Amino acid sequence: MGFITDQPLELAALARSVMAPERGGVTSFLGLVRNHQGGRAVLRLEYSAYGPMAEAECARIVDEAQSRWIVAVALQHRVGALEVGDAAVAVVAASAHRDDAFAACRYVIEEVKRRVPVWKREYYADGTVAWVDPTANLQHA
Amino acid sequence: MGFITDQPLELAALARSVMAPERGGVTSFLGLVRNHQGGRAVLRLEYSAYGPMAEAECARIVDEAQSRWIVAVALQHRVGALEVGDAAVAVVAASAHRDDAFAACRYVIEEVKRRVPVWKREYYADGTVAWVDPTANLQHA
Amino acid sequence: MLAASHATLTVHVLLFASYADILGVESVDVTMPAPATVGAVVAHLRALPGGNQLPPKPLCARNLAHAGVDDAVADGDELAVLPPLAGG
Amino acid sequence: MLAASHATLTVHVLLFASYADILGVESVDVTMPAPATVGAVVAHLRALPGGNQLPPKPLCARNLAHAGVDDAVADGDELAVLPPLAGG
Repeated sequence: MGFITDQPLELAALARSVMAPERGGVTSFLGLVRNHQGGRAVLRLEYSAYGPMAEAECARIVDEAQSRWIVAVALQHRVGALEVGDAAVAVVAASAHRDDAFAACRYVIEEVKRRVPVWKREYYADGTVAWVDPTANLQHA
Repeated sequence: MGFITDQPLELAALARSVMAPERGGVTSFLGLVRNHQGGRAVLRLEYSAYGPMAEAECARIVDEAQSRWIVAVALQHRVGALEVGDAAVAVVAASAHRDDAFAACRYVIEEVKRRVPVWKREYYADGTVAWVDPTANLQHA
Repeated sequence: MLAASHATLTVHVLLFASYADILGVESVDVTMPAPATVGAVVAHLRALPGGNQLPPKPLCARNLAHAGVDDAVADGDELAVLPPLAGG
Repeated sequence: MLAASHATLTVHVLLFASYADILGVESVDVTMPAPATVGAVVAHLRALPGGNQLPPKPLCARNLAHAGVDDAVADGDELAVLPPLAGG
């Protein structure tokens, strides 16, 4: 199962891939396509990736989290055409200790946003289209 | 939908109950039945609750989280006979900001463990049975 | 009536999990001189057969909310004595 | 051979998203005098038609890993110039 996929993300399936009887705490994060961006209504969007690097960077981030905490991590980022409300990214961290599960889950989503080469082209209700630049916009989930 | 249920917990359904297009960040926590407790192998267990108070306390905790952060929270705790690996508690926090989603999710699971009147009777591989006392055992997820 | 000191109150006590095992009952009505505190009801329970296995200051809830041992109880209250919580 | 200063290297440059729009291509091979840095390749790209719309110090990746503008490039490297990331 690759980290980058053009299929809908299934949180339950991703969670099952890391859940185990010795890991009693499972923390997850879903990032959904929001219906607004910088005050404009978003109709739909397209995610694209630098695929080989995105896979490599996701693998590095997961390895880092699994080295730093006693945790099993699953991660997927969706690309292609997404609708408002669709999940764009899913992270699951399972651990015997919920401190580790929460810390690893948070680390992974922060690093994904900071490091994984993915871009987002948004189609707005007013007919305009734009590549999203989060560095020019303080509002993000 | 009550906070206390004797039915299997469904994370996806719980998440759908708070997901919305204006809430782009969804953090969740699942607490699973572990296969060991204080070094002993656990076969199965039974959760019981002081039902009316557990419902009231869960409602108070969710209200507190929703007052403190801009977030929508869903919470369920399962009671009855559970097997190793089953989810005993599920928390979902959805927000426009992932800081709020993570903080609220963490707050809710900590307060549930601290305040909600639920007890756990464990059946061990060696034939013994015991009420679990987390205050006598530092190892917990 | 001569004095409030003759007044009594009755509290409906609930016991759970290991505490129900200790006392052999899941509920009991306790009638005490009024006024009374949560701690006074607990002291009454600890004088029952097996009750000395209850801790002197257990976790308690009055009318579905956590209560301290110094909190007052009123006639008709539901007082739950809660073993260490193990949810989550 | 007389001098290393005559040596060259060729880097396979990838452009994405808004940067591909700016330069009108998604990949281009750049041949430069060796040795060279990531920054030197970017300077070369900024001299192409439309290239002045690229920032002087964009996010870059060399052979699938993030790289700084002062990092060296080698003949045959894949150098990706990355617009602001928007994943998650």
